[in-house]
Amino acid sequence: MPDANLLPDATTTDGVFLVLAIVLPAAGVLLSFVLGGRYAERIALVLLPSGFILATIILVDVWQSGHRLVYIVGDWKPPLGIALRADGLSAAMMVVMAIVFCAVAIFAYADFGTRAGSAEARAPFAFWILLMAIWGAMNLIFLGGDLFTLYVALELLTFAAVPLVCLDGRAETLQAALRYLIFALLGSILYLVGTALLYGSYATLDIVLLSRQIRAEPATLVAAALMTIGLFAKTALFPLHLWLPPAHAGAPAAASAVLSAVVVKGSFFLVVRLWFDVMPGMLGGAGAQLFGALGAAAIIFGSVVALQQQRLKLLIAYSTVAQIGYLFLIFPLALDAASGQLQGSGALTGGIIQAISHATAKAAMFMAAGLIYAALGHDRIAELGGIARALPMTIFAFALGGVSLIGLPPSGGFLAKWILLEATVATGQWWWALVILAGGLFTSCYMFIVLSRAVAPSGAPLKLKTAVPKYQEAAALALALTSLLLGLVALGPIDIIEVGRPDSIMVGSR
Amino acid sequence: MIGQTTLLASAFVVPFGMLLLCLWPQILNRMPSLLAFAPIPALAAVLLVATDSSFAIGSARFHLTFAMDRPGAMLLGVSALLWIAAGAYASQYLQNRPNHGRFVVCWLMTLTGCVGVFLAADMVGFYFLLALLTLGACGLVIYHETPSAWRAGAVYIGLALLAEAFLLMAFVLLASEIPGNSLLIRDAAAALPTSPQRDLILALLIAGFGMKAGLVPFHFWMPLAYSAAPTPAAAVLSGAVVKASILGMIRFLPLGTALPDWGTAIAAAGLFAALYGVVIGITQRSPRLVLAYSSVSQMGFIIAIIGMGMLTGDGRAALAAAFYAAHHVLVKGALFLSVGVIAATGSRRLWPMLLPAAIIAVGLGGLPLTGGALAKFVADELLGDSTASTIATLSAIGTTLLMLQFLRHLASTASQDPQATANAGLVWPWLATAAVSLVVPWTLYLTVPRGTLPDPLSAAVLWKALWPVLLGGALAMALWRWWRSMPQIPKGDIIVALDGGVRAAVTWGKALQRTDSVLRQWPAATVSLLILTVALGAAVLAR
Amino acid sequence: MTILSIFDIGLVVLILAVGAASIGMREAFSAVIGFVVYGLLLSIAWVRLSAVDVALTEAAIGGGMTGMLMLGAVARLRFAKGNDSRTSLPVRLAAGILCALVAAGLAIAVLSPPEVIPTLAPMAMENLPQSGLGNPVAGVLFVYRALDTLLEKVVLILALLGVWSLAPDRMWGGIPGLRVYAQPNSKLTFLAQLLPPVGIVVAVYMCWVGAKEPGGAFQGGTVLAAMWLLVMIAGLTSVPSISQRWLRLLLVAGPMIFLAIGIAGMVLANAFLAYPAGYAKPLIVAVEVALTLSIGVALGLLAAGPPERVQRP
Amino acid sequence: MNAATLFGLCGAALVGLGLYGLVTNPEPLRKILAFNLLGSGVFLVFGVVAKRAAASGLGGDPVPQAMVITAIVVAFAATAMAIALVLRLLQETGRSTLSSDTSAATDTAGADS
Repeated sequence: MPDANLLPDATTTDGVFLVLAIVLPAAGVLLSFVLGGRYAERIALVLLPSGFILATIILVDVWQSGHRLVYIVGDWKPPLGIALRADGLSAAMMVVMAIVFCAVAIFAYADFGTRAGSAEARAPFAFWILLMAIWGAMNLIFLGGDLFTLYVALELLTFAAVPLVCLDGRAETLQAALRYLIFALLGSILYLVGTALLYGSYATLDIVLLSRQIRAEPATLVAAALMTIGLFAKTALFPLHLWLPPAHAGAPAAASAVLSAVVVKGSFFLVVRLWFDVMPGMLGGAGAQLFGALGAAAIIFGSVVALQQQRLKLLIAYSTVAQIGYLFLIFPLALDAASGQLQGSGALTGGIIQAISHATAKAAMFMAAGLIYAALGHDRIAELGGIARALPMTIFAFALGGVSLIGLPPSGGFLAKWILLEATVATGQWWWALVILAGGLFTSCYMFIVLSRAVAPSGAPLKLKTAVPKYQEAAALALALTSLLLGLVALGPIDIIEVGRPDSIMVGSR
Repeated sequence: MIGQTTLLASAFVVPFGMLLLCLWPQILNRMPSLLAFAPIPALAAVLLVATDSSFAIGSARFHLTFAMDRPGAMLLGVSALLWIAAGAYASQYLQNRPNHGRFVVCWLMTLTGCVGVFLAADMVGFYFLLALLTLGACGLVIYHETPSAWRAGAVYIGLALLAEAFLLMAFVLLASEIPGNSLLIRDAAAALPTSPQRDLILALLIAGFGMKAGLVPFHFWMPLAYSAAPTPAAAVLSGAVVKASILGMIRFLPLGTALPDWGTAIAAAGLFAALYGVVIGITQRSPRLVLAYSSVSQMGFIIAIIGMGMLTGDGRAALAAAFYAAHHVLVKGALFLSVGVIAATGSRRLWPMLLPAAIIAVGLGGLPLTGGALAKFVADELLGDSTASTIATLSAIGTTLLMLQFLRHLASTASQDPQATANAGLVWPWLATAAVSLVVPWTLYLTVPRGTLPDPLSAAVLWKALWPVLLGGALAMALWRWWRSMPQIPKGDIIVALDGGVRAAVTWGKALQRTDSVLRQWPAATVSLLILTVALGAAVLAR
Repeated sequence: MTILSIFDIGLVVLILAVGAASIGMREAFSAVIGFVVYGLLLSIAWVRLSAVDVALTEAAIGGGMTGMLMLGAVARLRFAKGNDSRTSLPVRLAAGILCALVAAGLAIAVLSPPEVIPTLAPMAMENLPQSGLGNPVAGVLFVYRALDTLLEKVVLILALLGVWSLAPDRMWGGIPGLRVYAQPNSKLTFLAQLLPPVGIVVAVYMCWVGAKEPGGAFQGGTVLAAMWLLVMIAGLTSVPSISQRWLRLLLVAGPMIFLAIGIAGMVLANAFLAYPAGYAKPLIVAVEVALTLSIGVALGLLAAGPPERVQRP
Repeated sequence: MNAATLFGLCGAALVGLGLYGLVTNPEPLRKILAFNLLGSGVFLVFGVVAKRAAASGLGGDPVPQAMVITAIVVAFAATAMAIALVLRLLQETGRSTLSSDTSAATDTAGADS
């Protein structure tokens, strides 16, 4: 076992930022928990923007150096210790998620702000802490270099996400939260058994070390299968999506935004880490096609069911089910038939862009839906008439989010779709192209339904229940614009996603 | 050179900037009166910028390129004229009507997209601007918010996005064929004839552009959309916007290479559409619908020209098609505007108003000395003396018939009040368009390379153009006699079949939803989790 | 076949039987009792696997605390109405087959170890003296993989927040809904007076000894939690309201101190969560003590549930 | 068959049992119990891995043992949260069930079985 003793990496300069990305949220959670009351919100409103700055620094560092940033925690190198690593993939995801967090925080200030002098209240206290916890968990998922650390991160994410679902305490959200919790726990335990088997075979769970030693033997493959299905359950990939629609549709708007935009991407990211980084040569054709088939089924089912929803938030939730499907199309598309390896360029880049553009667009759409709900007191699609006149900015944000989901240029959705379609052409798998294009058409159908209702005049004069603060609308609009303009990264730093990949070949992606 | 680039850019940057300015409500309120000025930079660019000049924005590896080529310049120029006139018409039209804001925003979106498409030289830019155009045009179609407008809008955007899906796939395939990183349309068209995927790409391109150009059987959106849209919008949609797809065909299809199979197919489809539009159009009773079906027919004819070009590998087809299309831009625009003008005119003032409409309408059928005759003459060169030429003559007879039918219905829509006169703000833009439609084809004719074409003013040519018109007129007399026994065909004809399809789709949708709700039950979901685990395990173990 | 291996086989059969029973039983109450027994049997299995640390944790948390939580829940759920019908036979059959397949796959994986079994044990032992610790498990938890341990404490806090957040709004800041049986001079009271001092001594010992031998913060914390719960149930001390500042401080003290020492390591040693040479042991012990307290309080409050009563003025 | 292998098989069987309970048992509390059973089976697999890798005079590899301790605490926290949810649901609705979406959060079109 000479390989295991080969120490792969050492702390790089600026590696300390990786620690900060995890320590800041953790400290924020703990401090807010003690101080309580208004402090929770203040701490979150200070830390989340600094998280964005931090993520940007990491991104710039990775971009300029062209290498991974590494930090060896406790100065104990893997396999005994734990390493944190930031490659292009994680840096890009971190920055976009940080943008989503900042926007959500601004948006949530209206619903979860505590007025001076009032006593600590349940929902705000819980919300701000959980928001910071999700932020920390996501950072850990992006940076963690050890599969068990990633398990802890997954649990952190689950425990932060579940209470968000039932923050308003209604019976149906409680039930949704319970379903979510039990299903997510099932997912984590399957992941955990996989890590046990991997440790048994290699005595390390470090991603880089594992990738050097990995062998196609039964224990490893069984472990990979169990972990993957566990992560699928947490990502709500069709047909394991039972928990997603009620949970995402029932949660408060700010929470829905985080759950739909951010949380499901965590487990997806781990699927990518597992198959692209740990065992790029293990998936094989049949496995990759299975991933793709599930993704395709998700796109078709999610979109068609979304089309038939009568409530806006449920429609958006089903749209998330569909959009998650796109993410899994990258596996068959990234598989190089000749070498049997998953390639870390092309399709993967498209998938990550899809993930981040969906994150921004979907968060914007859930925020918009929340504002509509607040203004009308309901979100029945058939009765949205007149809302476009009452809340033009909100509907505009919703529409822009839709443009990105449909995949019209210059949105990130378009760029992702283009890259994925290119990959279908390059690998000759036209059937995925059909699914990708059909998905876009379905999306435009339900966007048309919603928008046509929204711009239609109202029967009776519309009376808004509450005045919607401008900054909430602005937060939604800012995210929607981010998503819309994300396609412009094609003009510049799109290569960053491939930085730090072992097989990165900087050609081919446009 | 910098000045030229700036001018070229300003053609679509100015309308786009005006679109952005609409974010400020004060400016938005004043915008209707400024609509006519938005296309002026485009016109200036056509007149002043040298052909084949281009510029790019973006990084070295990925950029959007814009360029002016001959067909593009021709279509852009006449389109800009129509946009200016229709914009002036719209500013009057919008007075005392609700929802200025939405109209203006959609108008500017469509304009930006329309101008941009004519200038876009790479596939991504082309696709983007086409999408922008579609969204804006859809907004214009549903402006009146009546149920039929909503239906028209839904059909329009549905079909347009379907078409764009085909196009996107074609573009991606083309991009993979082009050696290197280029995304230029020029390179794509050059790579197409030798591509191993040639037939697939051609099928996708023709399906996509055909849908957007209203090629039968995808024509049904045209009657719906043009009858629902506000008058100035119908004018630009039927005149300028629909030509984007013609330009797409001209640019993407390899017209310089003889592809007899494809050429025959396209030409046949186009000529069939040319006749089909006439036949169905005759049965319609509203002037807008007749015009819409005439558009179906005319677009079919233009596509047929392109097809004939492909058949023989005659590169001149591009210019001929663009020339014919340019003529149609102005005539169809002017005719749609006339519908609005006549509706506001009483019987006392009717004839002076009807006469210009009559001239350009019959000109569409090829009345000698009009632009229509000239356009037909240029096209005839390509069609030769084959069956296609016969069909073209038939179509000319039919078009004359159809246009007379249009005039008859048009006259019947005149205002009930005999004293009513249309507002000058409506009349002048219309008259200007009509006049331009007569003059510009002759101007443009001078740009078509001379020498190969015989003189359009010789007696033989004049007679060849005249007799179909006369025959059409005679047929119209006969038709009016038996008018009552004509069948009534609902607008959009085959869309009735589409309704059946929608019902089937709904049934399928419900079935999927039921499946979904079964799968979301706890035992079903967990059992599928186990199945997936076993399946994935088997898949990776078996490799 | 040695006696021990016969013992092992018997143990495994027993574990599986009790496990199956607690899954298959119709009565929820008996199922939970079965589960508690199962937890105790399992800790014996852990001893047989030479993992005394885990055995202690499993007995204290897996069997004890979890069993207690479930018993409390069963008692309340007796009043639930309209419970679901049983899953239909075909589904059960399909599930049975599929579960068997998954278990078989797992068994294959477990039964096919690599030829040379890799291990980190030598490396862990080799570096242990640097930390001054004697117990390699504690070494992993507090030295090599301290990040996991730290974050897991945050998970615990989050779980508690999650439980608390289930309270109705008006109950926020109130008292957890632990059932209190305040009957003076009952056996419970006697037990509650007798056990805690012993328990606290045990807890302190476990925490202290954890540095050298099996035992540590988790186990100590669990014993503390159990004692605290006992005292509260017996009504000897009042259940604190969740808005108490001292309570929150106690809850986060452990992870906070851990985090602070970790950050100090960036300056004083050469990395986050590294200990300065020579000070490793005292620092780790300090962390352990703080964690024991925090874990004890957190586990106790997790078991006590969300606030259900408003604090009396 | 050595002790490690035996307990490994036991762990695998427990995973199967736990999964079965999680799938078929309709009551949430019993699902939680099944989850704990499943979890303990997984922990046993860790234990077996540790035991198999015994070296340097230790009874087992300390790294997986430490991981199990972490995981047990996490599983307990999860159980506590799940039970609190079940009880809260009972408090709100008088029922404790996962199977029917009585909520407005789901469409009424798809009837439940």
